Amino acid sequence: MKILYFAWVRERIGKAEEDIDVPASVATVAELAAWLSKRGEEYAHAFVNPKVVRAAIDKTHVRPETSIRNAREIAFFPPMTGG
Amino acid sequence: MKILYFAWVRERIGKAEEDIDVPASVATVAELAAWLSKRGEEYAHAFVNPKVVRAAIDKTHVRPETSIRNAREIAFFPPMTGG
Amino acid sequence: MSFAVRIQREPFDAAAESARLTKGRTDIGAVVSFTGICRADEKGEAISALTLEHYPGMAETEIASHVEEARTRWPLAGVTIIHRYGRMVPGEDIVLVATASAHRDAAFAAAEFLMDYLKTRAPFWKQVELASGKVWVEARSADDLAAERWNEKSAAE
Amino acid sequence: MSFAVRIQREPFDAAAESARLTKGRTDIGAVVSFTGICRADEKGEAISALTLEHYPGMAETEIASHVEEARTRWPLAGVTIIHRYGRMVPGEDIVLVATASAHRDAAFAAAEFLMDYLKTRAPFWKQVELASGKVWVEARSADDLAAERWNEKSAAE
Repeated sequence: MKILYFAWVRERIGKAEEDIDVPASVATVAELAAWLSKRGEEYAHAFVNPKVVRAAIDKTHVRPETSIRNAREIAFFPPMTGG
Repeated sequence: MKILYFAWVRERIGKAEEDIDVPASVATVAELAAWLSKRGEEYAHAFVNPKVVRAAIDKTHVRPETSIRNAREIAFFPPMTGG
Repeated sequence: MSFAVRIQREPFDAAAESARLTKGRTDIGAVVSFTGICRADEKGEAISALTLEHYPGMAETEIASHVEEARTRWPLAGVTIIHRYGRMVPGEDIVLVATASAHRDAAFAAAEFLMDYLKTRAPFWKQVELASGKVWVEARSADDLAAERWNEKSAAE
Repeated sequence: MSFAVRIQREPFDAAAESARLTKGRTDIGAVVSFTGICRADEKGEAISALTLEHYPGMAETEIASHVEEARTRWPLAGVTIIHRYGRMVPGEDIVLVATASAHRDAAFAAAEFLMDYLKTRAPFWKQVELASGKVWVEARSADDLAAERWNEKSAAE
């Protein structure tokens, strides 16, 4: 599964994207964030306050409880501050 | 007293401005409009529906009951349609 | 600070006027520019031209006093208003309101406030040329309502 | 009809973009243009530059879908949105939203709706360069509230 990181999520994890084999037991966006945060200190730091991290599946905003089944690309990022 | 007319008030009366000696008994804007409307058919036509004619004294919007004492310049015109 | 009101027969350059508001400044985060343009129809009827008549002297003073009122309501860094008079054909610019502020809410609100005023209270009168002849445009009650809301807000504050 | 969304690193010409919306048309009575500009301060602190990061692909699609939503809400004759990414210094234009319609209320409302969206929901992230170093700007709750009001309106209709 392709996972993208933006802004300070990207900076904390230290990479903009990666391909990861996610176990089938990880079913939702929130579970994926929890699973990632156990991969190392940099991930734990990025997801220390999971409520402020937003996500998109295949370039569409999703909620923490959204299923990641069939997702090709999942992105994690802080609240948007454009314009 | 200098009196100005704009838009269809001007067209109906047939002039853009004139200097008139207004009797001292004419005290308010509404009374001036009524007095003017007796000066001829063109005036009567302009003031046929006095409620839709607006007025300004010395370039400030005024109400029908406003006194015309001390006015140097009085203008009559339809509701504004700028912009 | 740049606050300017111009009443003129000549066309204007909306882009250059907006650019002037921000030139050399780094405290402006938002510029809103409204351009009113002569359409080829008025209330559903085709028109070939419009003519705007105004009350010289009163128009400038009244508009300037509304710019002052906008400055007391919102933190503005600049305002430019240009209103043309005379005859214009469809496609020609009629009026420009440009506002500048640190933040977008003030710039948007001031531009709408000033346009609502110009449509209903500024001493301008519009005549259009229909196929059947020239007619004076009647005041739209929707425009009056748009201008009224600012008074309601003020009264409610 | 001209509806365009561009995400680009390069500066844009706000004036030329607004002019393009009305070129050759006589059914447009109102053009509202909003330009967002890099200020020399962020929440009271001096900044020397900002950098905007975005999610390529998602940004274009999301913004275009909000332009579509604006078209269903208001009768629009054209919309142009340009959002830059990369590093910008104070005084540089960041974002442009230009809307065209027969009447001013639709043009104003659509421009505000689209700006509220861009500020809160479009996938862009802003980092500023303070004297003390680079920091990511936190989302402002005022901006979220501004975007929320469109949902409330929709729910109330």
